[in-house]
Amino acid sequence: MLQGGLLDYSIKIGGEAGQGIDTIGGILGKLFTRAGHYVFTHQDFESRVRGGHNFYQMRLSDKPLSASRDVIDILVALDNTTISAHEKEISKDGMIIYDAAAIQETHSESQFLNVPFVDLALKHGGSKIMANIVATGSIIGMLGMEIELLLDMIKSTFRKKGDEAVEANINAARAGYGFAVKECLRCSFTPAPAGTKKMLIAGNDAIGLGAMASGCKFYAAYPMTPSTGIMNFIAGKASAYGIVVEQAEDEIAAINMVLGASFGGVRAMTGSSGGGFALMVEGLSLAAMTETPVVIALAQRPAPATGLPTRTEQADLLFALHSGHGEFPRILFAPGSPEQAIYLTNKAFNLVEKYQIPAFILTDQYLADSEWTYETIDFSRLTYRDYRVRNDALQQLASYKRHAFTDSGVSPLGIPGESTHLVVTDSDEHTEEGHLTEDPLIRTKMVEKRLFKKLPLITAEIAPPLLYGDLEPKIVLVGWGSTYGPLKEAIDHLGQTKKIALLHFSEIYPFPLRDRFDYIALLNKARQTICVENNALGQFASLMRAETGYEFDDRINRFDGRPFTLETLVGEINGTFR
Amino acid sequence: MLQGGLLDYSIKIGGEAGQGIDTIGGILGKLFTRAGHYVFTHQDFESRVRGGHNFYQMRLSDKPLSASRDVIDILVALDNTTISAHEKEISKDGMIIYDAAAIQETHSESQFLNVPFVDLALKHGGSKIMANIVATGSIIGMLGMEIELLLDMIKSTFRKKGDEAVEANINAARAGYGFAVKECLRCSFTPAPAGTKKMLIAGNDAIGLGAMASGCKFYAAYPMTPSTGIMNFIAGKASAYGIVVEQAEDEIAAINMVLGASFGGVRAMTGSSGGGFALMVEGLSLAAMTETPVVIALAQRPAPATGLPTRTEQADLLFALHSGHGEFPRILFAPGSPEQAIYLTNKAFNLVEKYQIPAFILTDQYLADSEWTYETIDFSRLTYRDYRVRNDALQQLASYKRHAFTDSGVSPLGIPGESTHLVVTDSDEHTEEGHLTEDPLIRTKMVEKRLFKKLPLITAEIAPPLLYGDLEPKIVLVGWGSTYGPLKEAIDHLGQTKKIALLHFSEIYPFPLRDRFDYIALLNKARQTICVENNALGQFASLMRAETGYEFDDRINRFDGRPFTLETLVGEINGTFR
Amino acid sequence: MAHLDDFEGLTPAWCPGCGNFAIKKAFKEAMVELGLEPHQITIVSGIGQSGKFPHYVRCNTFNGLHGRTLPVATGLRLANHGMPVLAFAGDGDCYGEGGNHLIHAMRRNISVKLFVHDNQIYGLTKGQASPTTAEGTVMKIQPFGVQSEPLNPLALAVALDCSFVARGFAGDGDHLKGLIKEAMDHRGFSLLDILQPCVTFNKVNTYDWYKTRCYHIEPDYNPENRVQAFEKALEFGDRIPIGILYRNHRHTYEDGIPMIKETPLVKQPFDLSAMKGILEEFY
Amino acid sequence: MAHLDDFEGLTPAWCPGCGNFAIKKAFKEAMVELGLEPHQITIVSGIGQSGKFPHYVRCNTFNGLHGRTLPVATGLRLANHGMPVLAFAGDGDCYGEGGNHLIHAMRRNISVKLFVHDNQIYGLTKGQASPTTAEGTVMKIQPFGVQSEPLNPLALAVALDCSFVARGFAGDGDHLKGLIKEAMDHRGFSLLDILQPCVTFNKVNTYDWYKTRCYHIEPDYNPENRVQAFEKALEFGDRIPIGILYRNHRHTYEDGIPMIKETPLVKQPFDLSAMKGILEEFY
Ligand SMILES: Cc1ncc(C[n+]2csc(CCOP(=O)(O)OP(=O)(O)O)c2C)c(N)n1
Ligand SMILES: Cc1ncc(C[n+]2csc(CCOP(=O)(O)OP(=O)(O)O)c2C)c(N)n1
Ligand code: SF4
Ligand code: SF4
Ligand SMILES: [Mg+2]
Ligand SMILES: [Mg+2]
Repeated sequence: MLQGGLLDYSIKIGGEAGQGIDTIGGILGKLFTRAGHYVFTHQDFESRVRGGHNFYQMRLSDKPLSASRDVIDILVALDNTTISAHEKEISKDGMIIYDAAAIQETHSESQFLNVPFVDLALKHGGSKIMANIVATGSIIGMLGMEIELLLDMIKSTFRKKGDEAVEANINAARAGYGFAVKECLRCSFTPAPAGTKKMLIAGNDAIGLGAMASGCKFYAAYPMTPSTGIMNFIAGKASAYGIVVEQAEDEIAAINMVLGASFGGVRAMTGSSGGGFALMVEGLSLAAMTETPVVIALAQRPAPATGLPTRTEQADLLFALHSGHGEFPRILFAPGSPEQAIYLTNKAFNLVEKYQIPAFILTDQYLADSEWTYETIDFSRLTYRDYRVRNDALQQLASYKRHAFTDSGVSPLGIPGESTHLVVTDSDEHTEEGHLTEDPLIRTKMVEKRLFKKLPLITAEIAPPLLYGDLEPKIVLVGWGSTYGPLKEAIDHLGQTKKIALLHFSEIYPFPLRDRFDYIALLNKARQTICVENNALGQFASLMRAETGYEFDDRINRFDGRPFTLETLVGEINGTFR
Repeated sequence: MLQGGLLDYSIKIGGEAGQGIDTIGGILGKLFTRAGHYVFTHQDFESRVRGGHNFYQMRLSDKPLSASRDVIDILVALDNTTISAHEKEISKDGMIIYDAAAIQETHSESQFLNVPFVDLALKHGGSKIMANIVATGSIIGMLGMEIELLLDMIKSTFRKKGDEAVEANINAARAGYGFAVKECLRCSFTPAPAGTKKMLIAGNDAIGLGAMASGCKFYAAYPMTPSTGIMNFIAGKASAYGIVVEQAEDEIAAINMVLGASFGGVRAMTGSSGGGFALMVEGLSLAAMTETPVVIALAQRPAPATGLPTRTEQADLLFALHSGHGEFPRILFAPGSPEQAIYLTNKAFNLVEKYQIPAFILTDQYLADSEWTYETIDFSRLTYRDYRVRNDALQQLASYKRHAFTDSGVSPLGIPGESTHLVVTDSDEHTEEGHLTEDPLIRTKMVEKRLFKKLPLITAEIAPPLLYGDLEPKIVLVGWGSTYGPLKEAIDHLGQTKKIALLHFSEIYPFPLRDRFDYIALLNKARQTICVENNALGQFASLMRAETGYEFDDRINRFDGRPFTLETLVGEINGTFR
Repeated sequence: MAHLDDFEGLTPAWCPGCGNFAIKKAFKEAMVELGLEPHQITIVSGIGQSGKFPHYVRCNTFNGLHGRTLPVATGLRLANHGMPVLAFAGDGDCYGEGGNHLIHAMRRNISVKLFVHDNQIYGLTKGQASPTTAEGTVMKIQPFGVQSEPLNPLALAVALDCSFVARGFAGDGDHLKGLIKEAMDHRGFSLLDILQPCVTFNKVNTYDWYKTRCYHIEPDYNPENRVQAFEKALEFGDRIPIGILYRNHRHTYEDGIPMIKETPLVKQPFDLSAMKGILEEFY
Repeated sequence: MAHLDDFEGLTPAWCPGCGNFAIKKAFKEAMVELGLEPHQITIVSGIGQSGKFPHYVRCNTFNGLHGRTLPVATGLRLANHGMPVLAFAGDGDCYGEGGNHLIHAMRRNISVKLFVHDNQIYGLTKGQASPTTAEGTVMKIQPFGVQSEPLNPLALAVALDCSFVARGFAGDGDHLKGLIKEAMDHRGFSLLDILQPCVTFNKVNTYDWYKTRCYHIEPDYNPENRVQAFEKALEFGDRIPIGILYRNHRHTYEDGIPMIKETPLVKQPFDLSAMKGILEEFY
C-alpha cells in the first residue's frame, strides 16, 4: 500500500442519489480549501436521479493533490450499500460513520461510529432536512478541526433564508460536531494546520471560466452529461457578464448557431459529449470551409452510443481528430487539470480567431467533475487579442474579400454590417470573394490556403509535451488529458525508487514538433515506455505511431468507465516492469 | 504522348446541362458494348441543372479499359465553350463535330466537321428534339461503323412511343449517319470488329446490384450526390424484387430506419456522401453498441462542407474509419471498379451479419458515375448465408440472450416476434440480456466481446491487397479505391520499360494482415514506392504508417476535384522517378 | 393469455412518486386487455426517463438514441408490419431532439404507436427546459426565464393531419389505459401525449396542478372535425382536455407499399438465383 | 439610397424560366423600397437552388449547409440584432432536412425573416419528392407514387403560433414584393412560403397550375384569429390563398434577453480585467 503524507486523508461519502451526498461533499470541500488545505474530489454517480449507489470522494492534504486514493479514512455511509461496497477500503485507523436508525442496521466493530444524524437534526435543528448538516459537523469533529469555519459557511449560505434557518443549521452542525468529538474515541486524525484560503475548481467550471475570460460572448449547446456543467456555469454568469447562452433544440442547431454568431463577429463556443458531438460533425466541416472560428468542448464518456452516461473514458480522441468530411486543419487540446483547462481554453479562443479554424477542448467526465485546489488563477497568463477587422479598419480597406489569398493563408476576418464592404462566405468551394466556384485552379489554391499554408503556422503555436519527474528517465509514462493527475502522483511515488518520468500531452494536435523538445529522443533513450490511457484501443499510442513512427513498449488501458486512482495505477505500472 | 492500341478512340461530348449530353453518351456506350467493344466512360458535370459546361467522355477499344485518356479523337461540341475548352485535346487525326448554325460559329480548319444537327433533325425527323439522334448517327458514321445497331436501339427505346416516333428517329439517325459518311473526308477511324455483346455498368449501379444480390430488402437514404444513383437503381427494381426503398426526411432518420429494419430481421443499407454521412455518425455508434448489422455506402466528393458537389475526391477515408464516438470494429471496403463494387458489397453484407457490425463501401463520384465494360458478372462468386437465428431455431433455444457472451464474441442474432423469446438491445452499456447496466465488470467484458474477440476474426476475413504488374517490382505504385483504373493502365504503359507494379487496396480495414502476402516486404524491397491518392493529405499513407509503420518514398496527390486521367497520371509518375 | 406479471420487467430506477409508474401500470393493463403477449410487441425508446420504460416492462426492445425513436420504429415497422411497434419517448426526446422525425412520421401515417411521457422538463439530465416547459419558467440555463412559447404537440399533430391525436394524464390511470388501447387499435400513426408529473424537477406541473385542470373531453365531441380539433388543442391552461382530440381514416403508409401488401418484408424469402435478371439492363 | 442595380449579383445558374428569377426581382424591389442597402443586411441560405440566391443578389452572405439555415440565422441575429437577418431556404431544405429548426425558430420568435422557395420538389438534386410534393406523384424513388401527405407549412406555422405567416407566388411579383416588405417590417419571426414553379422537374405545379388557383386573401380577412387562420391554411387545392394568413404580436426572442437589451452583442466591448470577479465563487 502507498504511504501518503502525514496529512493525507480520504473521505468517501456514499449513498443514494437524492440523499445529498454532493451537499455534504460540497460543503466540506469549500470548508477545507477555505481553511487553506489542499483538496481533491471526484464523483462516482449512476445515471439516475434518485436511489442507486453513488459516492463523492474527497482527499485532503497539506500538499497539492491531483488524484484520488483507493484507501479511505472516513467513510460516510448514508445507506447500507455504502458499507457493504466500501467497508474493505477503510484504512487501518479509518472510521465509518453512519446513522444506525436511518439505515436500520447496527455495526459494533470499533471502526464504526453511529451518529444519529436524523435524530440530532430533529432535536437540534427542528427538521430532518438538517441531517446532512449534522453529518458534516460530525466529520469536522472527527477530524479534530475547528467548527468555526463550518459555522461561517452556514451563516453565509443560509443568510437569504433568514436568521431562524441560520440558527437551526448552526445548532444541527454543533450537535453533530459535539457528538463526534465526544463519541469517536478511536478518532486519531491530526488536524491539518490552517493556511491561506485557496480555491477549489472543477474541470467544467474551469472551461467556462476560461471561455468567459477569453471574451466568449455566445454559448449554444444542448444538455448532455458530462458537458452540461459548462453551460450551467456560463449561464449562471450570463447576466452579470453580458453573455448569451442558448439552449438549442439539438446539437446540430447548437453548432450552427455558434457559427452564425461567430460569423456575426462574436466569440462563440459549443460543448457536448461524444453522441451530441457526433451530430455536430457536419457543422464542423462547415466551420472549416467557411473559415469561421469555433471552440468546441468535447467531454468524453464511455461509448459507443449512450454507453455509460455518467462515467468516464478517453475514447473520442481519433474521432475528434478525424471528424468531418474533407480535409482541414483543427486544434486539439486535452487539458490535464482545471488550471490547464483555463489556459488552454484561452489559447484555443485566440488561435481559432487568429487562424479561422475550429479547436477542441477534449475532457471527460472525470476531469469535468473533479475538483482541484489552487492558490489562485494567474490572469496575467491569459491573453485577449481581437484578430478581426472591425468598423473603421474594415471600412478603410480599398476592397475586401473574405477569403482573399494571402501569404499566410489567413484572410481578413471582417464583420457583416460594420462597413459598406460585403462579407460573403459559402459552404461550397468559393472564390476569394466567397462566391461559388468549380474552377479547379481556385479549388487547388483554396485547399493550399486553408490547409498547407496555415498548418505550419498553427503547428508552430503548439507547445511540446510536459516532462515531469526524472530528467533522464529510464522509465517514461506517457499520458494525455485527464490522466495527468493520477500519473503525476504515480511519478511522485515511484520516483522515490526509480528514474521515472511522465511525458504528458495536453496540446495534442497539430502534433507537437520536436524542435523545442525532442521527446522522441527521450523515449528512445528510455529502457521502458508505457502509454497509459483511459480507453481500450490505445488511441494516443496509435496517433503517436501515425505521427512519429514511435511505438510504446507497453500500454495500460482502463475501459470500465472508471478513472485511474493512485494505488490501482501504481499497481498496474509495477505490473509492467520487467 | 502515350500510344494507345490501334483501336483506342476517345470521344468527348461537351455542352450545357440540359442539352442531352448524357443521352448521346448513353446511347453510344450501350451501342458500342452491344457491338462487343470495350467502353469506359466518365462524366464531368457542374452542379447545375441547365447551362454551364459539362462533358461526357467515352473511350472505346478492343481491349478492356479502366481509365480515360487526355487525348480526344472525336469531340462533339454542343456549344462554343466545348470547342474553346477542349480543342487542344484533339489527337492528330481527331475531329470536332458541331452544328455551326446552332452555336452560331463556323470553323474552317480541317479537323472541324459541321453537321447541321438541328436542321437535319427538322428535315428528316420532323422536330429539333431529334438533333441528338442526328449527332449520334453522325458519330457512328464517322467511326465507319454499321448503322444497324443504332437503328435497333432506337427501335427498342422508342417502341413504347409508337411507330411514328420510331420512324422519325430512324430517319434522323440515318440523316446524321449519311451526312458524316459523305462529308467527313478526313475521317480515318478504323471500325473495330464486332465481338460478343458486353455489359456496361457504373459504380453506383454496381453497388445497388451487389446489395440486391446480397438479399438487401430495405434501403433508406436522403438524396445526395453522388450517392443518389444507388437509391435510384434499387428503387427502380423495388417492385419487381420486393425491396422497400424509403426516402427519409434526413440522413439521421435514414440510418436509424435502417437499424430498425435490420433489428427487425431484414438486410438493410443506407448511402450518402460525406456531408450526409456526417449526420449518420451517431447512428453508426448506435449500430456498434446494439450490434446491429448495417452496410453504408459512402460516395465521396470534394469537401469540406458542400465543397464541389458533383466532383470527385478520396478525402473521407480517415473520417469513415474513426467516425462515431467510442471504440468498435468496422469494415471498410473501397472498390476499385464496378465489378469489385459488386463483390465487395456482397462480402460486406455477409460480414456485417456474421459479426453484427457496420461496414462501409467507400466510393467517390468518379467511380460512382464511371461505366466499365464486362463480359458478364459471375453470380457464382456471390454468396448468401443467413446468419440469423429465425423462427423455430430461435424458439427451440432453451433461453435466449441477445448479447450473450460467447467464445467468438458473436451472440445469437434473434428476430423480435418470431418466437416467445424476447429480443432486447440497448444503446446504453448492457447485460447479456440487453438491459441497462453500469457494472464495471460487465462493461469490461462487453468491450472485450465487441472489440477484442471479434476483431481478430474479422481481420482474418480481409483479403490482402492486389498486386498487378511485375512480381518483383523496383517501383511500386500504391493506391486504394477508385484510382485503381488509371493506376492499372499506367502500369500497363510503364511496365513496358520498367519493373513496376501496382499494389491496390480495396479491403482497407481491418488493415490486411501480412500472413498471406507480405506486402510490406515487397515495399521494402522496392527501390521506390509512390502512394497515389485523390486527396490533399495522403490519408492512406497516414493509415499505412499508423498500422504498419511503413512510410512511402513519394506521394502523388490530386485535389482539384477531378479524377486522374491516364496521361496526366503517367506524367506525374514519371516526374517522381529519380 | 398473458397476465399483468408477464409484463413486469426490471425494478425501475425512477424516483419514488414519479408519474412514470402510473404509465407503466396503465400500459401493462392495456396490453393484457388487448390480449397481447410480451414477445408479440416491440417497444422502441430513446434516452431519457421514458427511454428506460421497456426495461421496466417485458417486451422486445430497441432502446436507441435520444430523439431517434421514430425512425427506428419506422424501419422496424416496414420490416415487419405484422408486429405492433410502440415508441416511448420523452418530451425532450421527441419534441426537441427528434422534432423532425415526428413531423414526417405523422405525414407518412406509418402505424407506429407513439407514447410521449410529457413531463414538461428534461428529467434524466436533471432539470432543463424542454419544448413543453411553460414560458417564463426560471431554469439554470434560463435564469431570466424560458423565452420560447411552449410547443403544443396536439396542435402540431392536428396541423400535420396526424391520424390519431390524444392526450392522457398519468394521474388518471383507467382513462389512460383506455387511451392506450384506442391508440393501439387505431390503424395508422397514433400520438398519445401523456401528462406525467416529474416530482423531482418540475415543481410547477405537479399532480395537483394537472388534476385541477384536466377534464375528460365531452362524450359528444366529434374528433373527426379538424378545425374544431385544432381549437380544442389550443386549450391548455386553466382547463386541459384529455381524451381523443382528433382522428382520421387516412390510408396507412404500409398500405401504400405494394411490396409488402401480401407478406411482411421479414417473411419474404430470398433467392440469389432469382436475381440474375437484374443484369439484363446493362447489356 | 440604393438602386436596383446595387443588389445585382452574379449571373444565376438557374434554368431559364425558373420561378426563382421572379423572387429575385421582387426581393430587389422590396429592399430598395425599404431603403435598405446591400451591406446592411445578411442573407443566410442553405443548399438547393434557393441556397444560391444570395450569390445572385448582393448582400452579406452566409451560404451554409442544406437544412441548417435557421440555426445560423438565429446565432447571427443573437450576435447582432441591429442587422436584418434573412434566411432563404428550399422546401426540402427547410421542411425536410431542417424541419426541427423551423419548429423551434417559430417557438422562439427570433426576428429572422424566412423566405421559402417552395417548388414542391428537390430541384438541385434533379427531381426527388420534397415534403410538399403532392401525394401520389410518381418519382424515381417512389415508382408507385409518394405515399406521405404533403406537409402544409402554413398550418404547421399557425399551430406553432408563428408570429407572421404568409404565402406568396413567384408569378405575382408585385404582390410578392409587398409580402416581402411586410415580412421584413414585422417584429418577430416571419415565414413567407413562396410558390415557385420549377420548370424543369415539376411538371405538375406549373405557372399555370398555380395561376388558376391562387387568389389574394380577401381584404376584410382578419389574420389575427388563429383558428380561422388554421382553417385558411388548410385551403390548398382548387383554390390557394396568397397573402398574410396569420399574424400575432408575441414578444420577440431578442426582447426577452436582458443581456442585449441595450446593445447588440457584437458591439459590446470585452475587458479581460473586469472578469477577475468570476474567481470569487471558487473560494
Ligand atoms: C444526442 C444526445 N443529446 C443529449 C443527450 C442527453 N440527454 C439524455 S436524456 C435528455 C433529455 C431528457 O428529457 P426528456 O426527453 O424530456 O426525457 P425525461 O427524462 O424527461 O423523461 C438529454 C438531453 C443524449 N443522450 N443524446
Ligand atoms: C446533408 C445534406 N444532405 C443532402 C444534400 C443534397 N441536397 C442538396 S440540395 C437538396 C435538395 C434540394 O431541394 P430544395 O431544398 O427543395 O431546394 P431546391 O433545389 O428545390 O430549391 C439536397 C437533397 C446536401 N447538400 N446535404
Ligand atoms: S427525475 Fe422526474 S421524470 Fe425522472 S424519474 Fe424522477 S420524477 Fe420521474
Ligand atoms: S431545376 Fe427547377 S428550381 Fe432549379 S433552377 Fe431549374 S427550374 Fe429552377
Ligand atoms: Mg421530459
Ligand atoms: Mg425545392
